[in-house]
Amino acid sequence: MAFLEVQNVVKRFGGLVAVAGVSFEIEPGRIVGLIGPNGAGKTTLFNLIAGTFPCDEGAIRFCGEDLTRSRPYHVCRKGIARTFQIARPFHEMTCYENVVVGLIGRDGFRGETEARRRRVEELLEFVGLKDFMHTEARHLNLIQKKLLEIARALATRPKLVLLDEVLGGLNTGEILKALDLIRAIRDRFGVTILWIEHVMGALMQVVERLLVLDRGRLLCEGEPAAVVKDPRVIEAYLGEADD
Amino acid sequence: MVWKKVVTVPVILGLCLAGFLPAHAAETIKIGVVGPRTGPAAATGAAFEEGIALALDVINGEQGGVLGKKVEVVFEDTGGTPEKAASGFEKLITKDQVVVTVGESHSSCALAEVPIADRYKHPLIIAEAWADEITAKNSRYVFRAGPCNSGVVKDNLLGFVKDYGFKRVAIVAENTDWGLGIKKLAEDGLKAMGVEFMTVETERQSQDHYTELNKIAAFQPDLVLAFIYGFGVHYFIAQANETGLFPKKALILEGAGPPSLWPEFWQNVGDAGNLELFLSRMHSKVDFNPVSKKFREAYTKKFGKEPTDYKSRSVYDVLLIAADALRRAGSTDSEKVVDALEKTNLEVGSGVVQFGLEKGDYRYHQWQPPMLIVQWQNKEQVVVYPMSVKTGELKK
Amino acid sequence: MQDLLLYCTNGLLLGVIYALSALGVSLIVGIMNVINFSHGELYVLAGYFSALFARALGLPVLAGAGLAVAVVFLFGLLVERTLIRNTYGNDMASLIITFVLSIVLQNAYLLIFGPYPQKPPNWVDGSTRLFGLFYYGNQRLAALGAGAVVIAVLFLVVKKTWFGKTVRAVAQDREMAAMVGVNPDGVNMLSFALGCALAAAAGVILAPIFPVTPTVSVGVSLTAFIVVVLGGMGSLGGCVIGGLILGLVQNLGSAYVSSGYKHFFGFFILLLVLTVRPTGLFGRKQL
Amino acid sequence: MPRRRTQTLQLLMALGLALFPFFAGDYWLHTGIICLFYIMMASSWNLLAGYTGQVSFAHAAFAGVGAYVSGLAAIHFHLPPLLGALLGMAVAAFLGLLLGVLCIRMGGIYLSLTTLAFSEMLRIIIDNEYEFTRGTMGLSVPFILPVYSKTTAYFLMGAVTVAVLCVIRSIVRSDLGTAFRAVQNDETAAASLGIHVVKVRLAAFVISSTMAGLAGALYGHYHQLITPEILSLNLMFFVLAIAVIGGMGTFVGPIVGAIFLEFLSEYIRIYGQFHVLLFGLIALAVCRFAPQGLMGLWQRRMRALSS
Repeated sequence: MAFLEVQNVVKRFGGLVAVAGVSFEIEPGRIVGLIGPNGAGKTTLFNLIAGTFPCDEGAIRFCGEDLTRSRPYHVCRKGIARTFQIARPFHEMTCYENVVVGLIGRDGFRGETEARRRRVEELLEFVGLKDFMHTEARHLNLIQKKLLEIARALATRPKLVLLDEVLGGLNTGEILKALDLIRAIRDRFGVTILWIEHVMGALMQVVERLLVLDRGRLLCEGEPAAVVKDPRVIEAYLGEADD
Repeated sequence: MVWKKVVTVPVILGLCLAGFLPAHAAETIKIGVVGPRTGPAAATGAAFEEGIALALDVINGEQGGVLGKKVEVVFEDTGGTPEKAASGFEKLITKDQVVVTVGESHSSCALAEVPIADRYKHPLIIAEAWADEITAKNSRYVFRAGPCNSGVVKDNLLGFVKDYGFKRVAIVAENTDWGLGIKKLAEDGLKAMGVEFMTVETERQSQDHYTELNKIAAFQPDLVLAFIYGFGVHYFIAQANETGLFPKKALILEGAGPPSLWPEFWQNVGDAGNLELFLSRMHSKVDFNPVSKKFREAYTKKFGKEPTDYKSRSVYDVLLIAADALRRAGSTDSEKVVDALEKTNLEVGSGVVQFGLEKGDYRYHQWQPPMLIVQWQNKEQVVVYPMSVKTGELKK
Repeated sequence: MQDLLLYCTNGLLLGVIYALSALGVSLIVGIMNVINFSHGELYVLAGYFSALFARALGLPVLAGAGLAVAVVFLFGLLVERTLIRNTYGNDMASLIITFVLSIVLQNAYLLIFGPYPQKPPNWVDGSTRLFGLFYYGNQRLAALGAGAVVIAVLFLVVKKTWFGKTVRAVAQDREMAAMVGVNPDGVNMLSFALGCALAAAAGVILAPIFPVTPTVSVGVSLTAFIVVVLGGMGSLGGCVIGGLILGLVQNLGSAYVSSGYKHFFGFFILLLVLTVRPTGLFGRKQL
Repeated sequence: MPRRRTQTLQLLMALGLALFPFFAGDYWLHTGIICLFYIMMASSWNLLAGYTGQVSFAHAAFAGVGAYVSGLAAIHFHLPPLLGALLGMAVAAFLGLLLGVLCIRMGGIYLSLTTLAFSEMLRIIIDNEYEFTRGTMGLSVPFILPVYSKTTAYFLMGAVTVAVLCVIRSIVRSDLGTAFRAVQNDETAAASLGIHVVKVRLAAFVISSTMAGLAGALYGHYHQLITPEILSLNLMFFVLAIAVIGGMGTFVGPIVGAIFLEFLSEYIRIYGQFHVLLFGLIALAVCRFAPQGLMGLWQRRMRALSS
């Protein structure tokens, strides 16, 4: 039984085929990178896994359960959490409340308890937003919003987290901290990570496997070092550079 | 910042409190008028205002006021909706402290006002709300010196149908309390007379009556009784003309009255208005008595035109009745005013008013004025019914 | 049988009129995702202006009508710039603001024009016998013709012209359109005003048959919403079909069921369609 | 504001409200009762529109459902008005659930238009089923209490209003309230965190419809007259304007808005027909320049003062 199994999924928007039959598997406890040029269908693939869009064809199985037709809330309760390419915190709510949404989404409406308060504080401390606990999310900067999304996603006690571009716009020091954080997510919470990223250099330091998507298809997958040397991958990226 | 609050808070509080304080001792006697000044029937409100001005000239002028004081009228808008009417009427009683209230031209509003008149034991004289139920409730405090549906149907419409020998009558009625109420009475009357008839209901707000007209045309009537109040009847007449029903095949008798007198009538119906019939309480060539003559002269003098909407005189009449009752009661005490009203025997523009005193049905506290059926003939009003006062022949 | 023919004819003819009065809503919702609640008020405004220009200024009826549409177009530009622009992306804010605007306009008309109906002169008089069966007012037939022309012109503009292509580009993807050099703000302003002008066109065409009062606007807006939802938001073709369906249903319903329930049937069909097919009969997207 | 001062203020307000009937005349008492009705209506609409971002135009219609069900039950089955109000509330809840199931998954503009259609259908039925509902003439119903007394009615309405407000407050502060706001802020993000968006919205819709039904039933019995006017867009506009002017999405906003508008409308009553125009203009200005309403302005001011 595979942990996450994506089987030949297809997604079309009108005439455009965004994802054209992608299959792969992920083992638990790994940090897996997902790369590819712009418009390769990476975020669409995330949306299919998370249930935001229904697949036109194919199947998605997670821990032996079929999630192909599942709605996003159901996918989440099964243990897949995500962040968004453009951060989408609940702007009019405080950081604390943002994290609480993740908790009640997973556990139901159980009311505020001391244990829950501690857990929220822990999560915010983990991503380094403890000082902003009672700040409304719209007052945060871009990086902080991304961090808040991660804390919120972790609050749902996921087995798999889908990270969509966490490093964009960060300077070198910040990137190093973020990489530590991502490692810590896996090590401390035992969460598997599937991670879309454009900042290749940083990505390579952390991931243990790479998937490369191009024009809706899986170009290749494997060890990061091997993948980046693959001529098809180089061509895909060079092709993009030519545009 | 603090000094600002120190000033503003007492000012606001003071303003609020000022509103709660009861009105100080009255130097005038206040009479309330209820009627639609806004909404679809706002034209009636305008007619009421003319009638009020003329009545006040008489009451405060030649009659020298009431109980040694001048009379002041407070005109409250009902918007033609019962809720607004009820709260406005209650406001007249509790806030303005009027001693008697007159007016109204919507049955629904009047019916909402009856329980309030009862609750506050406040005399209410209805001028132009026709539903039988208003007086049929037999409230001690509610009077009507105006037409009621039963009176209109029995005394006028059925007589008209019979005397002119119409054979097939179509009834079109708006689906409101008034429309459906008077429709029922007309149906019963026609059935009793053995005249063939059919009925179509319509929406008051509707601007398109082709479907209803098609149904009516299929029946091939020679008279259409239209119980639609407001502009709807204008559209109905114009479209009846377009579809070739009126006046070629059948005449239309509009059972509400004033809409055929409103200034927009000719704009909306165009030439199709010719030969249309309608109910009215007033006609320039028919003077019932010296009071109606005086009203017409005063109106022409004050407004520089002939009175058109008869509801100006309806409210004029009830104001005179109220002033007369206050004088005879010798006090503003409502019980005494009601007693005085019950003994009313006063000549007003529509005739000599005497309220029915026998409890049991709608005739209690009701006085039915004589009604006319008028036909537009080349934009002239010709009275064609009752036969005794007609000023011309009915044209088909 | 003759009756049925008559009700159907009447229904179809009214259907074109309904489609005409819904075009403005359809265009605006299609491009901007904004439901213009004050649609009916703009319709009424144009009706007032056309009556005013024809009667007070003595302009020929059609010139007065054209001028009225132009004035409402300008008014539409103004409304978009001052009220709608900063609500983009928030459907509910634009809904609330146009709803409030509709109430404000209704009451402003009451203050300015009074509660009385205003009617521009008829373009043509008399009536014509159709199929040798029944009479139909000539003004209605003229309105029908004018309505058909407006619908046809709008289709041509949207499908064939540069403006139409730009507008459709914006409607499909605002960011992409902005990248290729289209100014979405300008397009929005123009399309909102165009939607208003379509409401106005309906107003001036229909005011001679159904004179305008401050309160008829509610009925106009409601009818337009039914038509737009029936046809599918933003689909102009659906809008025409929706209008025809509504016309037929209303006429057959009020003929064979109850004329008091005339307007009920439209709402009922709306609920029915939404239950079965939430995006309307021809909806291309869900808002 | 310091906690002490807030408490003192609340105490003073409660005292003022309790003593209100004893120094206000009949007329202002009446205004106060109407004001309580509007507070209930606007607060419950705000729970839906302000906290979950769904603009329903059927709120007045649900008040109408409550009023008519309770009124008809009182007339035909001699049900005491207070029990009738519960029945009206239940029927409003049930209809709210039906309508909600039908239109909530479409959301957004579809919801607004469907609720609009629903309220018009209801109005047409009431107009037409004249024999049963008394149509536009209105249904005369018994007073809310066995004996007519404005003061008692005021206290009854006041108690119910306070109860409704407490329920709203506890919902807003509960996890459900957090879910409401999450759904309003970003439904995609909320769904990705395991929130069942449709269920949460449906809950808001049903709760607010139920409260409208209760408010409507009490209002009808207080007036002793129920007319289709209660279902009209006019009342809907008034409720919406109160929430918008007071401040949507805040607890105090609708209360402040209701008091402000109701008393303003009494002060400018002499201008009769123009007060709706004035409200409209105020609401428009608030929408445009202060989308957070009076409460937003106040909070901004307090923040400016404290910093």
